[in-house]
Amino acid sequence: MKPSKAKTVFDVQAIRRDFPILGRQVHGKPLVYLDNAATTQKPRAVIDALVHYYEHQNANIHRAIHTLGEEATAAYEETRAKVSQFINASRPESIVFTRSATEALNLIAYAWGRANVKKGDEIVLTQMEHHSNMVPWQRLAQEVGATIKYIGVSDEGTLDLDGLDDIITEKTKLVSVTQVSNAFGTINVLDKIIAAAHRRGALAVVDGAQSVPHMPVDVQAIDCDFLAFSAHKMLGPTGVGVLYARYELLEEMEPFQSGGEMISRVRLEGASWNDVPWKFEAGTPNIADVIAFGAALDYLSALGMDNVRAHEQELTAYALRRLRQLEDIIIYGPQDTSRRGGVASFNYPDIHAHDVGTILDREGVAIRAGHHCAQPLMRRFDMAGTARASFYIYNTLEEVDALIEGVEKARAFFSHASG
Amino acid sequence: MKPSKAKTVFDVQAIRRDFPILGRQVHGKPLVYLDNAATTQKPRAVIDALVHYYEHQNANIHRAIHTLGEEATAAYEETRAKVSQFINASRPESIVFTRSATEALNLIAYAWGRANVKKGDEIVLTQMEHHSNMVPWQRLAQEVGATIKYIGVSDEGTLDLDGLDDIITEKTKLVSVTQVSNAFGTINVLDKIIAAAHRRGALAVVDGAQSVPHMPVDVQAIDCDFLAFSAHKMLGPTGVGVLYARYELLEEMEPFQSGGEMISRVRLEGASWNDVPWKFEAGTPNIADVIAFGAALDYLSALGMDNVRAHEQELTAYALRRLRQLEDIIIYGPQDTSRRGGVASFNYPDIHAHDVGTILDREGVAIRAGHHCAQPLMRRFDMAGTARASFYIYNTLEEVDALIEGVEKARAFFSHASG
Amino acid sequence: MPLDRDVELDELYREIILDHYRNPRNRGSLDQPNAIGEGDNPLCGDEVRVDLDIRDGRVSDVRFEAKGCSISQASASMMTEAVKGLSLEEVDSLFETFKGMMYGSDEVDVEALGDLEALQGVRKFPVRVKCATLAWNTLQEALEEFGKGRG
Amino acid sequence: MPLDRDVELDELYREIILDHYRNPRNRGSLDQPNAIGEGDNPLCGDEVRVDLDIRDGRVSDVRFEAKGCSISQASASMMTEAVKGLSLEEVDSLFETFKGMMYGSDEVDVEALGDLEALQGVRKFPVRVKCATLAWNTLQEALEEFGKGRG
Ligand SMILES: Cc1ncc(COP(=O)(O)O)c(C=O)c1O
Ligand SMILES: Cc1ncc(COP(=O)(O)O)c(C=O)c1O
Repeated sequence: MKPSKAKTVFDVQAIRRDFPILGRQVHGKPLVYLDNAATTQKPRAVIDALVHYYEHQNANIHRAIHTLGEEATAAYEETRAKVSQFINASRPESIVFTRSATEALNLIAYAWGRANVKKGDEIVLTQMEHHSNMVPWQRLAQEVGATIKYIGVSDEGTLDLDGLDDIITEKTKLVSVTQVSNAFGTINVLDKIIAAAHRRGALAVVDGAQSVPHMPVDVQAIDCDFLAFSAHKMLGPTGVGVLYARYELLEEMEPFQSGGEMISRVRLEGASWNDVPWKFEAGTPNIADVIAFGAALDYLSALGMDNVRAHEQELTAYALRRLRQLEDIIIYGPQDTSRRGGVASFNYPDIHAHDVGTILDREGVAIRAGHHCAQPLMRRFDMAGTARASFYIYNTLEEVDALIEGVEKARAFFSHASG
Repeated sequence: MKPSKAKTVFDVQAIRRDFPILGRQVHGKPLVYLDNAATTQKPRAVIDALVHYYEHQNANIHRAIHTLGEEATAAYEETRAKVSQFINASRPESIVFTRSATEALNLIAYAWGRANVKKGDEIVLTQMEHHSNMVPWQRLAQEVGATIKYIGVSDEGTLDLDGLDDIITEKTKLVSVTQVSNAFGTINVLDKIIAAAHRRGALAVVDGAQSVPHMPVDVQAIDCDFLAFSAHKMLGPTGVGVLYARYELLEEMEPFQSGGEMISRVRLEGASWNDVPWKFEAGTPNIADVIAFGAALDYLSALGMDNVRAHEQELTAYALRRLRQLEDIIIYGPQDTSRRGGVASFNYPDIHAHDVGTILDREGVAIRAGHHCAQPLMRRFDMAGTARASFYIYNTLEEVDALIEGVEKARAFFSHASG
Repeated sequence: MPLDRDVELDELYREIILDHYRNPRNRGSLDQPNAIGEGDNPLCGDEVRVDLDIRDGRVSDVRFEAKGCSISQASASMMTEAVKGLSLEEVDSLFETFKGMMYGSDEVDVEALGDLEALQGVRKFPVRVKCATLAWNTLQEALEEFGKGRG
Repeated sequence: MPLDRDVELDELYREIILDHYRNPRNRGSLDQPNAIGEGDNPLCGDEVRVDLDIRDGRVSDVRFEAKGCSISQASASMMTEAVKGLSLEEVDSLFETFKGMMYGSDEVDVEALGDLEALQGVRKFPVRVKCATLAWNTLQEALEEFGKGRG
């Protein structure tokens, strides 16, 4: 079967040339990187931004009176403004830099949760959450004596919103939901859930780790109170996460971590806090990587997030079509690509995902195999894990073909070996 | 006055060539970077390690079945082993990567402090702590109803250990002390304090942010229970901190943040934890920067930390000698360089440190001016801040001369302008 | 050292600024202020306190205390001279004009600023802008508190 | 596809391993085990449970249940065959030899390992080594617990 001739929405070959790692070979084969939901590769512009920073501007920020410090501070704050624009926040001060989406979620659980969730209160999650949007709430609930309720998942891998009114109730203090499932790719429709939360006076947290990198996300349109995501999943460096929060919430909240940068006055008897958002950025931040993240945002903005989404949708549709033709294979999540991000999650009943992953790796094809940090979802489907290919802007239809060939090889390997 | 002819312990000119930023000009003058206590510059080897990682190995770690992930995981864990060796920890599993020294201290306060410090207990700090080693304990104390006691500071800027037995008592649960003052450079003699803490059954935390980068530090010899420091202050990238802890303590402690990577099993009802140290590294870590930090450690190890210390001591002695010759100047901290790190902190009574800083910046000389995140120490000396020059391996005696010339210019400027 | 002069630096430290720094006007406190502002710059530790006596919608008296650099002290001193006697609306509009100058807006009528115009040179030194605006922000907070008290 | 064969892959998935994977020996549970181990590999979700009946210092019977990849299941199956009938000291020493092989020590007497030797190929696949050692680590924990119970 030949790759579809449909022209993709942008020039993928030109994009590929911006990513040095794509020239790499693995086991003598060209790298086919299909593990983008775990982390994406970085364009030259992001790598160059890091190098430029360390070769020309490196200094500690916010308190420096010298030129390097001044330049570094301006560049760091410029990324804050870019992030704010990227998700259409109403002001840059709504953006807090953390290490990762995980830390952003923990920050909410510690700084907002500890102060606002009490014994007998309820927190609502879904059965498809990533551990990072589940365990912090479980620990919070256990600590204060609150209860967690879960929105269930249908056999199709979508949220089961029947009975939402029994789940989100007067007792609900907080609802936290992923916008896109990292395990299956399901795109969740958030408006009903967020409206239900707000109707009950609860806050709405959105885990945007798999949505912000892949589609246009507008925090004002979604109407969420918090949004968390990670730079490394959207062309940026490792070590940078974003917490968006409504400004007034940040003003009310006590700090999470404390130390340098986040204080106003410190006396032996106690301290007072700096303004929002710096109040939440204790210690020397990850200056270089925040600045380089700005280059990643520029790169994505230049492509246009609508185009990113369209490209992934095309790849996903093609991948699902080809996978469906394989005998015995099980594919998880909605088949309709308008309700699905750039993720293809599948299994053979008699071949473990790890074994598929190892054989694909020998072909240069990098996928993820396992529970994808979503063990409760795996249990819901009574399995230990799946094989997951996930796409990004630099992937091609030919790479999908390589994936399919590799999967066929795994299948053949196991039957040949058994023959 | 000519720079002393004393040959320094290593070839500083060769070292300088490894640091691309040192070729930079500021306001038309060569950069003289003397703000190393805030953050240090990065050698080519560290920048190259970042570029190499992003061009060849970038992948998420610990759960990948593919080659990139395997290589990235191995490289990440290799840095852990290097850190462990660098501070002579008994095993790599004693090393937890955080964002910064600040986060390492917060981790202790949250994960150990919340569980072990109770109403009526006491925490002992010193008056010279950085805010990062003060505010987390103040908040902990306030939350649980504990009391903070401070070891005082003498006029010379050293710790006042008389009466230590009245400060560290049966009630003391934890003593946290900086090994080197970032504001004055004072090297604190820790053995008495740590022995007193242990005698009373309290734990000893050492803030190594200003010691580990500048001198040999051996956690087993110091006999501390925790040690915190930051990669960016020792040639490494921003966004990486280290928490060293006795392995048994890490085993007993509950996690700090939670989410991906740090779990063993997750069910809807709750979760169990991964092994130490991964239990404390929730979410995707700052992979690239941890790996590049390994290159920084290699660089320092090749120089030898004894030599680093000797070089800084030579620069400091020369700087103090020249500063003392300036009329009216006040120098803080011990004059004896065997008791002082590579920091020269000073003031003119009638010129504010900011004004000195601005004038030096026009000469290309970057120093820090202000409270150095040590407001309580500044208050102890009844001042708003100091001008601080801090040295590292690439600084030269000629750069000290440039500092002195700049300071003289500031002085002349203000008297000329007033004339 | 005339050949060596740094023009931007001279613009930052204009003679009038250094004069206010050395000989601050209206330094001290009022016995019975009816509005007080306290401000600090967390990034460098500058601190300022402004005491106001407001009568009939005008600043009838004002004093300041400040710890900080030449720019923040001079700015505070110049501010007290500039606002004394002004109506609260006039103070507001003067602050707007001043901010306009400090943040580089082109449409500012610097003539209206009188001596304050001397602080223009600070614009070239972005980290010092906060030093120049600290006293003004503190004044504004005091006036807001005062407004609430009456409102 | 004989020309296309990947030697290292064939070494990983030796025929005997695939046979144990498809036809696991000693799979199931014991009615009255006196030692039980449960282990998981947090990184990939593999899970294993080992039931033991220890009598007179020997493994008199053993069963396992496992969810996981071919390597972890085959390794568990081969392990049960290898340890059945051995004294606890012999189990210990076999595990040491096995670990020696998996972590690439040169001094290992692979002869002593019998069928287990087939797992050698896993060494070339570092991420899979944990799959191969999971059952063994679980066994060891069960024996330690057993030891404590008696100690
Ligand atoms: C849906 C979702 N939430 C949260 C996370 C956590 O992101 P990070 O590991 O960058 O903190 C991930 C990453 O795998 C994810 O896919
Ligand atoms: C003594 C001391 N402790 C802690 C810190 C905090 O380090 P970081 O900002 O890297 O967290 C610093 C840095 O200025 C320091 O000098």
